[in-house]
Amino acid sequence: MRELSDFDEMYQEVIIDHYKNPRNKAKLTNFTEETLSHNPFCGDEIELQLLIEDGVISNVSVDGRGCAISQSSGSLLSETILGKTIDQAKIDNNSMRSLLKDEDLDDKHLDSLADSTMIEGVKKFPVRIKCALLSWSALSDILNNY
Amino acid sequence: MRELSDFDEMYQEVIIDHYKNPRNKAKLTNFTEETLSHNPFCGDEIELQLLIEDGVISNVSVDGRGCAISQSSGSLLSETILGKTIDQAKIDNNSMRSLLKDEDLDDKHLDSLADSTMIEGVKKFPVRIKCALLSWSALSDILNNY
Amino acid sequence: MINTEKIRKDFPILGEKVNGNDLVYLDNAATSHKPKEVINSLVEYYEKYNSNVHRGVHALSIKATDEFEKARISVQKFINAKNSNEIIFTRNASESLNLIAYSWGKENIKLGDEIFITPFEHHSNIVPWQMLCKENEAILRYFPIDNNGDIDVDKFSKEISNKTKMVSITHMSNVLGTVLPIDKIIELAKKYNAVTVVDACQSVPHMPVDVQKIDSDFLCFSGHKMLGPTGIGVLHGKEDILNNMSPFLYGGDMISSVTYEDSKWNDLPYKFEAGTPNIADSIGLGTACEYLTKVGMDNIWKHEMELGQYAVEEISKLENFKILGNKSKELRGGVVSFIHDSIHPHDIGSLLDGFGIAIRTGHHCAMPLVRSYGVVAASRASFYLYNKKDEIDKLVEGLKKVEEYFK
Amino acid sequence: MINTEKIRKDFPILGEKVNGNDLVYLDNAATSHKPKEVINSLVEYYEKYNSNVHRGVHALSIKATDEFEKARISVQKFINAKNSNEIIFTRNASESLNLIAYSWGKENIKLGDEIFITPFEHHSNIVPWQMLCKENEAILRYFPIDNNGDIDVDKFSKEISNKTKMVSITHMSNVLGTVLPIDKIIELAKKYNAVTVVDACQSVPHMPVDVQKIDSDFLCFSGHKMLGPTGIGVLHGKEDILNNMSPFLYGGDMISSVTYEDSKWNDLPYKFEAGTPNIADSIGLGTACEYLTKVGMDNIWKHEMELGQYAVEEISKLENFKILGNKSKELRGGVVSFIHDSIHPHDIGSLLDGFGIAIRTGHHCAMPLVRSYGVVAASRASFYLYNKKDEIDKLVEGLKKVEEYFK
Ligand SMILES: Cc1ncc(COP(=O)(O)O)c(C=O)c1O
Ligand SMILES: Cc1ncc(COP(=O)(O)O)c(C=O)c1O
Repeated sequence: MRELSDFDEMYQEVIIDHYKNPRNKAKLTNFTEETLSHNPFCGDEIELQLLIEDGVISNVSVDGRGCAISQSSGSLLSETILGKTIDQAKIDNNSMRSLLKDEDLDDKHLDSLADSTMIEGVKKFPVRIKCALLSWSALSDILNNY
Repeated sequence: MRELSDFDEMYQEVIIDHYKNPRNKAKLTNFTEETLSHNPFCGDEIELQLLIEDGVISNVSVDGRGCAISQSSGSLLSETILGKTIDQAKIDNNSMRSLLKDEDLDDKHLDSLADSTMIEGVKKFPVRIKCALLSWSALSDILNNY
Repeated sequence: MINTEKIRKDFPILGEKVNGNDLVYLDNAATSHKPKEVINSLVEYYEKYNSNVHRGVHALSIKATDEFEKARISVQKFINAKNSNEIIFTRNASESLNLIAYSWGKENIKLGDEIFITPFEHHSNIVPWQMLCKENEAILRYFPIDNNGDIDVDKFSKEISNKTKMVSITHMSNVLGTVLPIDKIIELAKKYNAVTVVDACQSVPHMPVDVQKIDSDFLCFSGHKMLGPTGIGVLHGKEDILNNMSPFLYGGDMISSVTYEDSKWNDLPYKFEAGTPNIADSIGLGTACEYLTKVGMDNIWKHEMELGQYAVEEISKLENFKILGNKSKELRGGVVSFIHDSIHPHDIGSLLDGFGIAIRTGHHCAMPLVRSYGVVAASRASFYLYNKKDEIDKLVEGLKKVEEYFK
Repeated sequence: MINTEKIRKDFPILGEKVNGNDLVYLDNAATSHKPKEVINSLVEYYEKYNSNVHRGVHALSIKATDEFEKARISVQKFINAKNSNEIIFTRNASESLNLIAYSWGKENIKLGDEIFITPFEHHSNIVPWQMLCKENEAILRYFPIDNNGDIDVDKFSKEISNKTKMVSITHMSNVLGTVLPIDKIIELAKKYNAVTVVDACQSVPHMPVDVQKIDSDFLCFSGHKMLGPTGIGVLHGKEDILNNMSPFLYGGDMISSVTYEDSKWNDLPYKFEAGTPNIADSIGLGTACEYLTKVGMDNIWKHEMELGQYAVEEISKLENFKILGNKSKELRGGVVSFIHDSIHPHDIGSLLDGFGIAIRTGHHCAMPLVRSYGVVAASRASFYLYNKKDEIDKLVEGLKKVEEYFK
């Protein structure tokens, strides 16, 4: 029998905090990339703006509407990638997907993801993995052009 | 267990005779009505021509392609209706349908159908009733205009 | 009244455990469960008389054809259609609506014509008309809404005109549970000779529906929402209108003859049923109609109105939850959507699932409507003949725990 | 080789009696029977995890979605498609072909363009193209035939041209059992950039089919002919072509977003799957694919070629019967059509049914082809993995009795 406490792994304190107090939410006036990611089956949205200068993500904004998982994941993503090079952001993106697929990741990769690893608890709730990846898919959309 | 002899009721001698030697098959050059009836599920066809003069069917031709039942029924029909008035042909048409639905029919109606009653054996083989009625449907098509 | 406990025994799935809890299934507007009778009718078909229909002289084919056509008559009787050839089997209501748009719409909707739909529609009753209007340069208009968020029929009566060629409306909203005043709307439409379409996905399964009384030109619904199998839907159309329409899909069964150059169409209903039909599931749907009739559609509707009203009352007592749509009793069936001040529906849904409670969360394929309430998603509980009040109590208990959890 | 006796035990219907005789089912080209596994997978779905798919966060919906998508992957593997999103679930092959005609055809076939089909086609692969050509003022052409009644590829290579925009061919004739030289035809079509469609209704169920090897642009088949349930079919299309096509049916699931004014489409395969899918039967089809793979498509094909050849030989021995089509061994699967000098196929069919033998009689939805043999109807015996030689012996015995009877 599932207990409410089983959900604590998915809804970590950090997650709830990011959901209630999203970081880097303010729209940018100065940005080079912008994309909207959207889950057609549930309606959740993530709008991602990046300012990319000399191959570095020098500013980021994540805004959206949706569940605690998709929105906190977006907020966490913004902290993870801010200041990173394109290449490192690509590595983070792959790491994130590996993490949620339960593949092995070494410390270097985990460290680089920083607090974004806290979303890992959704693995027990596979249907919510899509929520966790919504913002990362937005990032892929942009990085695929680099 | 079904025996070959069970089929004798459907394939009466008269039926087989009319199938092998169809009556009134020759196309008319002088006719007032013509119609083609067709069973889309099996491809059987009946072409019916009537010469109607003063409300009487004074000549008839039935031609077609198909199974022993549909073709013999057409041949029998031609004998049944030849020389009849429109009204009597309409009554025969209804009688025929009643007969195959196993409804009660009095002798007057049965007599008027003449040998066409021999097709009654198909009642045991419901899927073949459509075959038996193909020519009668052609007749309906024409009589409905009267 | 109906005997819920007895009915529940007919539905094998209701004995399932979910996450260690008894299943509380409140997602009936998405799809309903199936009684043993319906499941057995599929098994019987496949184990005893599986065969292709309509063209066989052998015993299996004859039996399959008989049962298939009997199922059509069961459906005909269930909605009191005039003739069984007015019942077209489709895959689902979405296909039924597309059939109308493709076959009736493309030929009859002209430049500048208007089609009216309501803001309450499911995507399946929006997008086909959007596309038809784009292709034929017609105008898609929405019914006006009054201050309560209900359809404003008076205002509509001033907006409808001779330009209005079609009016397509849902009988009951799959989000709000509101029953629409289709009688008045159809009466108005007739005045202007507009063809009427009723999306009966949420009505035919839940209340008595009589197409001759409603007098709709077309009416569509899905089998899977009314105890039937997945993969089977119905289009009802008036015979003379269907007869004047071109076919939609082409192939086996729907033709009367084919030459290398040309083809002739078969009669109704086959003209609209191309290829091997979904024989087993048609038979299953027939069985479902008979099951529902046995229980009684009047009884079912009363039962669901009661559940709906009870759910509205109980959820309204929760401070931070808000019910979407009109709360009035007469206008509402067993569908209740709600939102929370701050907790997102998915999070609510996930936690409730932990307690074995199945609700639907999201846009319910009615994005424009849900968005009109200022949200992208809502939670929805929807009931059927086998639901009972204590399941609503469990739902409300669950919602309280969810709120506690996210405090 | 395959163990027919063991296989027969998996098919409950094969134990049925017909008119007091053991059922001898030789109507597999019309539809096949279903093994217990397939029937059970339907029952399990309805009794354990029935739910709507794709939009649910509750356990049943998650499980239903998982199994539905697993079924798609089973189908993908069965025909070795590159990607599971190339597998579109339809109702049947007829709908798959119509989808191509409506969605790809209407946009890409222009005035004066040519579409080639063969004289061997089923109505479902004729009529959609007749209608498309009428609407778009294109020309429907038929492959030339050589003196043996086979497709004349050499001659075709001189008739195909840059005007040829599409070539749609059956992989195996449902009347003659002939396997068409689709490799050569597709190679030729590619030279002229014509889009290729393969009607694989009679091949995918019976022989190993690899869509990447065939390299067809589209390929269609029906689940009910390959041990799967009725109501489910498949369209395979190459990803880039499908991506460039407009949707066909509009509604739930196939959209990505809807506003009152406009809609955006979902990704493949959902773009082509409007409304609630036929969830149970998709899962059933997946199970059928796995069953067939377990037996081995190579084994099945060998078995059927043998049965086909045996039937041709045995029926040829009967003086007044004539086999339709090419008798050569390599080109023929387990489908044998024949006519009698004077006895009509329906009469043959009725009498055989009396002995429990189910064959199909009529035009087999291929009127032009059957008529080209100077008849409106033929008798057809068609085999599958569970048929055995002694059933063919019974057929031949039956035919002798029929002849005796009508003497
Ligand atoms: C070669 C061929 N094409 C198309 C079809 C049509 O299949 P369905 O009726 O399942 O759509 C059939 C089956 O009758 C067939 O044999
Ligand atoms: C009101 C309404 N219309 C249309 C549909 C579409 O039904 P289906 O998905 O069975 O085609 C639904 C079900 O989701 C509905 O609730």
